[in-house]
Order: sequence, then C-alpha cells, then structure tokens
Amino acid sequence: MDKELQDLIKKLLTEKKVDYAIGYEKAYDEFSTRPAFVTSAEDTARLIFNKYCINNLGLYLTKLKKNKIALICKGCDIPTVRELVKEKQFSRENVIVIGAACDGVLDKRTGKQPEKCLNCGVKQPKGADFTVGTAKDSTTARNFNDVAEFEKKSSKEKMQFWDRQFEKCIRCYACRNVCPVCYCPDCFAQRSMPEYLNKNVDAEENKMFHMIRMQHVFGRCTDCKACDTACPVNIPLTLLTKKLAKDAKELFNYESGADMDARPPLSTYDEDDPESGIM
Amino acid sequence: MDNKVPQLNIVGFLCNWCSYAGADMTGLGRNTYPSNIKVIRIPCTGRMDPMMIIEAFHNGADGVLVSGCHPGDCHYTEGNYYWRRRYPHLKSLLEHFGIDKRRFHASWVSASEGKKFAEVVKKVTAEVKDWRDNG
Amino acid sequence: MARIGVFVCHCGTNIAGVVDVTRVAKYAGSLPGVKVAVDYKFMCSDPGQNTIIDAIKKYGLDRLVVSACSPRMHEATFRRTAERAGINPYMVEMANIREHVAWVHSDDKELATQKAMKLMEMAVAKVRRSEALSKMFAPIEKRALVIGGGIAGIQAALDIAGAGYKVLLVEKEPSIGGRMAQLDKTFPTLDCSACILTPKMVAAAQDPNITLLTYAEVTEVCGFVGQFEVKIKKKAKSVNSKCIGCGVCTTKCPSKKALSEFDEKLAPRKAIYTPFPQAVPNVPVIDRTACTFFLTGKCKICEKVCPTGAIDYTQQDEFIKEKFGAVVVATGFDIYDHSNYGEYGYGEIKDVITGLQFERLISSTGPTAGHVTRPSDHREVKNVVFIQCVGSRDEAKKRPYCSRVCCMYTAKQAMLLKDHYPETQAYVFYIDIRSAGKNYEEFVQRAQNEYGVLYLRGRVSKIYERANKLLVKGADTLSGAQVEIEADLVVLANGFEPKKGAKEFAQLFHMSSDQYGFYNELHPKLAPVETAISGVFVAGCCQSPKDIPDTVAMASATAAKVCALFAKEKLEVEPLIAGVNQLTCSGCETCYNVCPYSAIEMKDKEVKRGEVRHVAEVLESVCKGCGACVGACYSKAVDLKGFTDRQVLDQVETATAPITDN
Amino acid sequence: MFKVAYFPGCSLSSTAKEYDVATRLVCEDLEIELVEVPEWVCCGATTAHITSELTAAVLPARSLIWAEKHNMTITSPCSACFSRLKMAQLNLEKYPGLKKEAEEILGETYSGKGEVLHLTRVMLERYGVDNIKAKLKKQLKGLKIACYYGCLMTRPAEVCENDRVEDPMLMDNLVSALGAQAVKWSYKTECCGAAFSLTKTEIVRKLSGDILKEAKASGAELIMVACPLCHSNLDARQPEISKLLKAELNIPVLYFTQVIGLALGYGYLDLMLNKHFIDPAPLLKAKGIL
Repeated sequence: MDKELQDLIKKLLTEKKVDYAIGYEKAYDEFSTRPAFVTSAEDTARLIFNKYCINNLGLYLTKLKKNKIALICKGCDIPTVRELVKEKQFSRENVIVIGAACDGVLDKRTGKQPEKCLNCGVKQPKGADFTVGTAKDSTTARNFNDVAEFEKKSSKEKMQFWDRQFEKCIRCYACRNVCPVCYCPDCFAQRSMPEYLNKNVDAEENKMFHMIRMQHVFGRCTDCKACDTACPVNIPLTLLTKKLAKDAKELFNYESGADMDARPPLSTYDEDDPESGIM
Repeated sequence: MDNKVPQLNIVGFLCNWCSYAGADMTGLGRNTYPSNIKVIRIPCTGRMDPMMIIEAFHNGADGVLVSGCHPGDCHYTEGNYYWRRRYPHLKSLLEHFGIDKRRFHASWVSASEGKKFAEVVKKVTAEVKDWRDNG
Repeated sequence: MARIGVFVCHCGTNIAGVVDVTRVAKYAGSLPGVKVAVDYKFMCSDPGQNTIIDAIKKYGLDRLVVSACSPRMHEATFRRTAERAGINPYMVEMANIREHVAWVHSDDKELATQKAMKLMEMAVAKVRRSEALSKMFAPIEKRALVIGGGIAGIQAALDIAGAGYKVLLVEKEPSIGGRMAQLDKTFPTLDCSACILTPKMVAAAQDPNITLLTYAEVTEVCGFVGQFEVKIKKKAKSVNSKCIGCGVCTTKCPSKKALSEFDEKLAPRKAIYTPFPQAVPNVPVIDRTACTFFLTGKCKICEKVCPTGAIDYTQQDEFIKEKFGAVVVATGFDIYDHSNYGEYGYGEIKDVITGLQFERLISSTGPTAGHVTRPSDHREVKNVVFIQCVGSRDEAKKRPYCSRVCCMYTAKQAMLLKDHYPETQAYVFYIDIRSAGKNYEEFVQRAQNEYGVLYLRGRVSKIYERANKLLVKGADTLSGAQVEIEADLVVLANGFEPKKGAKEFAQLFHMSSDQYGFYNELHPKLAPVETAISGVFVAGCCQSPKDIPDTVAMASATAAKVCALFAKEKLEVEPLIAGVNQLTCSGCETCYNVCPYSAIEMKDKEVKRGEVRHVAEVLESVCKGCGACVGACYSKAVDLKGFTDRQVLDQVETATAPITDN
Repeated sequence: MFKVAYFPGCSLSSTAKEYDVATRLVCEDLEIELVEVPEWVCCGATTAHITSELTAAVLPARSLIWAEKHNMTITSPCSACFSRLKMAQLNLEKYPGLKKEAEEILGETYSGKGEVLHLTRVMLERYGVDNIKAKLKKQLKGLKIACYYGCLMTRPAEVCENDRVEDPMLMDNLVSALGAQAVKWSYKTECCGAAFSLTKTEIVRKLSGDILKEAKASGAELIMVACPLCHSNLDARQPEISKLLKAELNIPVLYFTQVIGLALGYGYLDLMLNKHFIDPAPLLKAKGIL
C-alpha cells in the first residue's frame, strides 16, 4: 500500500498537479507517525500509511490556503475537508483528497482501537479523489450509546464529573490547536477587551473554555477525535464532541461534513422549526 | 408564588422590540413578579451569542431567561428563528455539562403581553428555586 | 477615565413611592467613574434636564446614566439633552427603574430598592464601555428600477417620472399592460379595461423620464439602497429598431402552432407576434420555439415582407448592467391552476374554464370576438355556472387565503353574460360574498336583483360530463337542498397565486416571501409597501391578491417612498450597526449567511501587510443593527455598536455580583 | 413468488363466494401467494365501528398483528374490510391509549409498521398491470367496460392513497391491458347506497339506479367492481331497479378478478359467473369471449 501511495503522490507532483503532499511518515519509533510535507517526487519515499496514522491532516488545510495540496485522508478525515470547504477556508479544487483505506487506528495510550473505529462505516473512504488500498467497513452502525448513558446522570453528577475532569486541565490548548475547525485567527480564549475568559488556570475557568469551545464547534465538529487524542491529561473530550454530533443529528438532522449542500444548523432556520419548550 | 425569593440571581435578556416592551407593559398594568430577574436589553434574540449565556452561568447566575418576539413577528424578520435553533442546542449542551435544565429558559413575549411576562418570570423563578432547594 | 453622571428620577411618586431614590443615588456616587449622582423629582422636565446639563458642565461629564422610566419612553429625550450639553448622544444609558422595578415590585420596597440599585449599576457598567458614535451618510443613485409592466408597474413608473426622476421599466413579455390588458370590463363601473389602461400605457411609453425595456428580465442584483447594481437580460426579439409596427409580418406568418398567452391559450397565435393589437411598444417578437425558420431553417417570409428590413434572425440575448437607487417590484400574479381539483375534472374538461379565459371569450378583442361559445364545440351557451373560491379559502388545496377579487369579478362576468345574452341563465356557487369596497356591495346586489343572476350558497361537489352537457352537482346550504344544474359552460373563479418563479426572484433581492410565495411587506400595517430590504418596495398582487384600485394606490405609495428617498441629498444611517474586525475574521461566511438584510459583503482584502484574506465587511447603509451576525460569529470578529460584547459582558458581570452598599 | 396476507372477509364466503373463487384462481396463475390469515375474525364493518372505538380497533388488530409478525402486506378484496383494517391501523397509531388497551386485550404488541392495501392495489400496482399482461391467454376485444370503484377503496383520500380520488384510473388501466375498452364516465366513485342496503332500499334503488343508468348511457356493456357490497347493490338489485326505471338495464356486473380470469382463459363455471343475477353469458358469447 505504501508503494501505491508513494507512486500516486510522485505522479501528482511530477505532473505539477499539486505543490505539496501532506501525508504521514515514521517518527521516533515504529509505533509513531508524524505529518510529512512532501514537495518533490524524490521525497515521496518517506510516505507511509499504517494503523498508527492517527492524526487528522485536514488540520493543515487552513494553514496552507494558497497552495494546491494532495492530502492523505482516512475515511473519517474526509468530512473535515468538506466542512472546511463549506466554511470557505479552502477551495475544493485546490486539494486532491487521497483516501487511504484504513482498518482502524491504534491509540498508543491504550494499545486499543478507539471507539470510533469499532463502528466505522468509512474504512473504505468515501468521497476521495483517489483511493489507495481496500478495507471492509464495520457491519455495526455508529451509535451514541455511551453519550446516552452519560445523559442519564443527574445534572449534579454531571457537574461533579466535569469538575473533576477540568481540575486536571492545564489549558495547554492542544485540543484547540489540533482541531481542524478551530482556525479562528484570534481565539476568544486569548482575547482581552473584552476578556471573554480569565487567564487563570482553575477548574471553573477551564470548564468555561471547554464549554465555549464546544459551543463554537457545534454543527462544525466532525467528531474526528483529534482533540481527544491530543489531550495530555486524558480528559474524555470525545464525550463532548460526540454529544455535539448527537445533538446536531437529533435536533437538526444534520451531520457535519456529510453533505456539501446542507446549511450549517445554526446558520439557517425553518419557519416550522419546533418550539423546543420555549414558553 | 411568593414574589420574595432572596438571594436568587436571574439574568434576563429581552429583545428591544417585543419582550422589553412587554415587560414595560407589565409595569403599566401593575402586575407584580419576583424581583430576582435583572434585565439586559438587547436588540433582538438573534444577537444572543450563546457565549453570553455561558458567561452568565460562569459568573454565578442561578438562572437565565432569554425572551423575544413570537416567531413570525421579529422586528428584523429572522432573528428569533435563529435563536429558536440556538436555544435547544445550548440547553442540551449546558445540561451535558451539568447546568440543570431548570436554570435556563426562553420565551416569546410580545409588546402587548404584559401579563404573560409576569407569568413567565414567576415560572422561571419558581423553577430556579426548585433547582436550588431540591437539587 | 470615564466621567459619569448618574441622575435618579422620582417620577413624582411613581418611582419614589416604592424605591428609596436617595439610597440609589448615594450608591451610585460610590461606583468607580461616577463623578456626580443626584436625584430629582422629574428628570424629563425642563428643570430636570437643566440639572443634567448643569452637572455636565460643572463636573466635566462625558457620559450619563439616567435612572428613570423605560428607554423606550425617554431615551431619545435624554440623548438630545446630552447633545445640547455637548456630549455625544450615544454616551447615554437608561436604567429602567419605573416599569421594571417600582411598578412591578411595589410589594417589597427593600427588594425593589436593591434591584433599582443593581439596574443602575448595570447601566453604569454599560455606559463605561460606550463609544461616541456619529450619524452616517451614503450616496444615492437617483434612478429607479420598476420591475413588471402591469398596471402597478406602469403607475409607479409614471408617478416617479412625474416627480422628475428617471425610471427604467422592465417587462418580461413583449408588451406592457399585464393582466389588466386581458380583462374585458372592470368592476364596479363596467368600464372597458383597455379604454382606461391604454392611455396609461401610451403615457408611459412617451414619458421622457421613462425608458421601457420589454421582453427583458432581471437576472442578477447586487448592492443596496441607493446603490443597487442590476443585471438585465434583454431577450432576443429578432426584430430590430427599424420596425414601424405595420404588422405585415404577423399577417403573413404561416405558423399557427403556438397558443396565445394573451388569450389564455384559447386561440393560436403566430410565431412572430405582438401579444395584442394595442401592444406597447408595438413591435413584434419572434417566438423561436414556434418559428418555422428557427425550427427547420426554411421560411423567412417575415423577412421578405418586412418593408423596413427590421427582421434580424441573428440577434442574441443581450445583458446590460445598470445602477439604481431604488427598486419597485410589481411582478404580478398567476391564476390558480385548477388541475388538482378532481371534483371539477382535473382541468381536463374543456368546457370548464377559468375566469380569465371567460374574460377573453367575452372580450370583443378576444378569439371569439366577444361571442361566448363553448371551447369544445363552439356552440353558444344557455346555462352557465360560476363557481367561486377555486384555489381560495380551501385548506385542502393549501390555499386558505381569500383572493379578494373573485366575488367581484364573478358578479361582473355574470352581468356581462346577461348583457350579451339576455336569454341565458347564470348561476353562482359561493361560500360568502366578500364585496368590501366602494360601490362593491351595490354591484353584487345589482347582479342578483336587476340581472337575475342566481346565487347559490354552497360548494359544487362534482361536475359530470353527460352527453353534450355538464351536470353540476352541489349543495344549496340556504335551502338545505342538493342541486343539480345542467350547464353548457362552467366558469371557475380561480384565485390568485404568486407568479411562477416568484420565490427564486425574491432570492435575487433577498426579499422574504410568505408560505405561498407572496412577497412580505416590512410591516403588515405600518409599512405595507416597504420590504425588509431597504430601497426595495412592492406593489400590486405580488404582495397579495388585490383589485385594481388597491393596486394603483399601492403603486403610487411605492412611488412616494422612492421619491422621498431620492429627495434626500444623502442617505442618513443609524450608527447602531454591526462592524467587523477584519484582523480576527476567519472568513467562514457564517455572518453572511445569517444576515437578514444582506448587509454583509465578503471580500478578499489585505488585512495585514502582505496578508490577503477572505473577510466580511458590513455595508453600513444596509445594516439595520439586529445583531444576528454577532450572535452567530464564533471568531468574535463582528460586534454591534451600542450593544457590544464588552458592554453586555460587563452588564452580565454586574448583574450577577452582589451589591456592595453599606 | 409474491406473497401477501389475505383477509377475505365474511362476504367472500357467502354472497360473494365467486369473488373469492375467482381471486384465488387468478392469483395462483399469476403466482401471487395469498396466505389466508388463520382464524380471521369479523373486520368490524357492521355496527362495531360506529358503536365502540375499542372493538373497531381490536377486531382488525388481530389480523394486522398476524400479518406484521409474518412480515407480509395484508390485503382484502372487500373494500369495507380494507377500510376497517386501514382505519384501525391509523387509529392505533394516532391514539397511544387505544393501542395500549388493544394490546392488553390481545396480549400482543403491535408496531404499526405493516402495510395495508386493497387487493386492487396489490394486484394492479405492486404486482403490476404489465406483469398481468404478460401472462394473458386472450384479449377481451370489443368489450366496453365501466369500472366502478365505489367509496371505501377511494375515501378518505389521504388514507387510501389512490392515484386520483375523483377519477381513479387503476382498474381502467387494467381494462385497457386486457384488450377491452374502458369507457370514460363520471360515476366511478359515486355512492351506491351500500349502508342502506337492508334498511332503506328505496335510497339504494335511486343511487344504484343512477350509477347503472350512467354506465349504460356512457356505452358500457359491463360493469367491473372490486367490492362485494357494490356488487350486491348493482347486480342483485338490478331487476327491481329496471322495473323502477321502466327500462331494461340488463348490464352484467363482474368482479375485476373474474374479468382477469376470462382473459386468462377460464370458463363460465370456473369463475362462477353463474352466480350473478344478471347473466353475463349472452354478452360474453356475443363478443366471442366464452
């Protein structure tokens, strides 16, 4: 598969279809990969694809706006590309999406496949310009059981749960920095005048940062789990991002990055929208 | 309910054209309601950035009410439709973080619904009180 | 550092009877930035305002908080006061301690006083962050675009032109005149429609201030009030300006395949045609979908017979782009298509016709030269049944609204029928008669009493074709009997519906329409001809069904609005609007998508040296300050003057903090 | 193999025996498997549906549940049975309380997902007129047929979901496919007076008389129906109606499956055409069909 991938990129670079290719290369040990930026045909030998390619490279699209890029995507990364195109961060013709068939990635921390891979319907990527390799999709459909289970807790229990989690948070902003849709030029968290968020690192402020970030990415977050993976203190951010996906689906029948023509749920309305308990 | 509920802080965001005028009408009709609500005037519920509500809870508000024009009556034609989408999403998200659903409310109050505004405030205050007293 | 003055009003005993105003003023004096805090009996009175002005001068204040009644009551008053004393009027905030405190918390004076202190403190917090704003101005292109050449468009164009402004009147069809030109007579005076319309059409054509553009359509709109930029497609007429309107080409044209739109498809028309003899301009067009030459490459008879060489088969659609300060939309209506009325034969029974078809049948310029004959076999008619409310007041057909004119035109048509053929019998099935209007009820009464038109209150349940007749079965709810009428012709009073493509057209201007597709006025009572898009006005039936006098009145009203706009040197704009900080804008277009007024423009702009980004910009003359963009922007790049994030956040913070009053 | 749950209803085992026989015969030829609902009970079309909402729901629910369990569309050749089954399904969906009560009585749960269709739609729409056409043995050339749909298979419109409420074409399309001619007439869905069949026969005579007259006037030689109640009013009462109208109507009334049967080559007795009051034999012989 690596060979197939390398040949494809080589071809694209030689034919000047793209300026860059963004893919994965081996990092410091065999269990690690890191993003690789390849500009010349000779350099393509670096590129690999395996179960440790956990990063969502869609992140880099917002950083390299003007170039033509070939981007290596797992099936679950492609919605990110669509979402960013929808949000005008990139034009679709400037990116060649190379879908890499993926049998599921491994979370180094646990040595297990993350939950998203167990119920993955896009192991064989959908919507890519080129696809390398083949993989079989999971037969079980994606579900929100874990979120639904958490929702059953009382609000007090939820509050206590998150308070404990956010006491751990060191506000390193890794979650934000790896998030492909957190591309604001000047994040609210760092603003002053008005100071939306106190710069103190304490549980309350930390919690508010995450609440606002979650609100900001609602209807845009593709639940790619990049933030969850990046968190150095293992805050279960997936419980939040998955909640967003569940709400978008249940409240507005919307799935981020699924349909290029669907308007983001909060940027549109229907005169017949439900009243949702408004008095 | 009793209008005297000490030490309960509720922030009310009222749109200028309907609900703020409706609250004025409540006064004109001398209908009473608990004094816990502090009103902030905004041009339209479409202006309601969910951040402001998160900030209010963060600052220690016990409850938040957002009130605007009835659907179809928005002074700016569409603002309250956007709000009608933001509200269930935000309510669900806040609940997920442990902010009880009894603490966050929305209503439609027109410029002529003075009585309704008093009823809404009573109901919101009672719900927030219920949350504080009974957990 | 801000220099704030706080002025607490007693409002007689209205406030002071409940709230301890001196305590409020004292508390105010303890707040940071507050240089003076006083209370007074009536702040809005002349001495009250003078107190404020004196304090401004004495303490060098730069911003004010008035703790009094609702800002909806006196904000304007105190803004003027501030202006008189040389302070920017937008540096004034009010704390509403009358409607929101004294009047609603009279049952506990202590809690009321505490709340009054809090509201005042919140106003102080807000005004501390206020910025001086000034009124803004924008230029106006003093030229109007009127879309739709029916009676509404003609009237609006004539009135605007009469005031001395230039008008471009765009019409989709080859001639102006619209629906009114199709009518035979008009109610309630029974004067000939063409006789009163034609002079207006001619006047519009001859007015030096009006440019007519027929056979043309608006395809693209950008810009905003005072500065609309409109792209118009001039469809190829295949006839150039040499045409003198002699009509020889039409007479000689051998093609008879097309059906006349003007005659409601009751008669054929030629491939080169003017819709009707009095057409303005009297220049024919070639319908390329029917023309033998365009279909087969042979014929060219019109070219041969034309005495001036005006036929030009090579003409192409042409696009022009022009600037206008204001737009009048008068695009009219279609009549309801009754093919989904199964009980009336799914539109498949030839002798069940629409009201508009009846107009053409009974018109002396129509296809039968005024003889009312059956479309199926051209026999003359004896019994004619009129059925009202077809596609109106019918929930089942999703047309619950009343089309307003059908009661009247049915009465008129029944009377005309009796006029032409006294021996015929006319029956009218109706739900109610709605004849509100000058001389309208009398008119309907005349139809019944003088003309002997038989009115039956009830609906028709079914029309049966039997032998050469139509059996009309219905209920007469007044006698409680089932009725069966053997008719020769059934005339349906088809209701009005929006023109086909009305919604798509609305999108060009970002106008909103109701669930049926009629354009929404800005306010149903107080702004009936304005739309949510400033500078765009609506007239006639594109807004809702209405009769000719209402249409004309509405058209003149739009003209008055356009003239009032053009009479200004420049456009004054309220400064409480949104603004974008382009440095923090991420260019995601969320604000652009939610803005109800299309007041956001997306631009590629150099925001920092060497950094060109896709960013939003607020069109200041278009923005109405609703803040929908602010509520939606997650980059926090948009803010709303007068209600900034900073102001609201400080109000929230103050509202939730305890009172620190000793 | 096309498989449906079959709810014949009481008429088809008594006054309309011939409809049942013809239907089963034809369906066998067409390879449509009719699985009779075991131990089916009254559909409630009698007095049940106007006297007790619960009875009206529980009676059909039994059959609905059986069909749903066996994953089959349920169909009835009788318009009244069809109407009861369909209305019960809708009411059980609309009123959760009713559903709960019905489930308690029956001791089973009902999801409401199964499909309920009149036999005409099963055969002519789902199975398809074209498929029928492919299996025909002969053409019914020269026969002019008026298709009569009646009320319960067309109304209420939003329940029956037919093509056109006022002018249905389902059976008319079949007639054309069989090689016969469907006459254009406007009494396809008029009331035959069915509800007054036993209590106020004078109304039935008037209404059914209108239908027969109109069919005759439009040139029809035969009326085709898809409901035993329509049939009994138009056929059994025809002699008395003729007397009342002082005109010899003599227009045979056949079930649509009987007509298909003719085109599949079945004979007079196979299709029990002898059971009709107006004997179709002379007409069919004259046309060379028998």
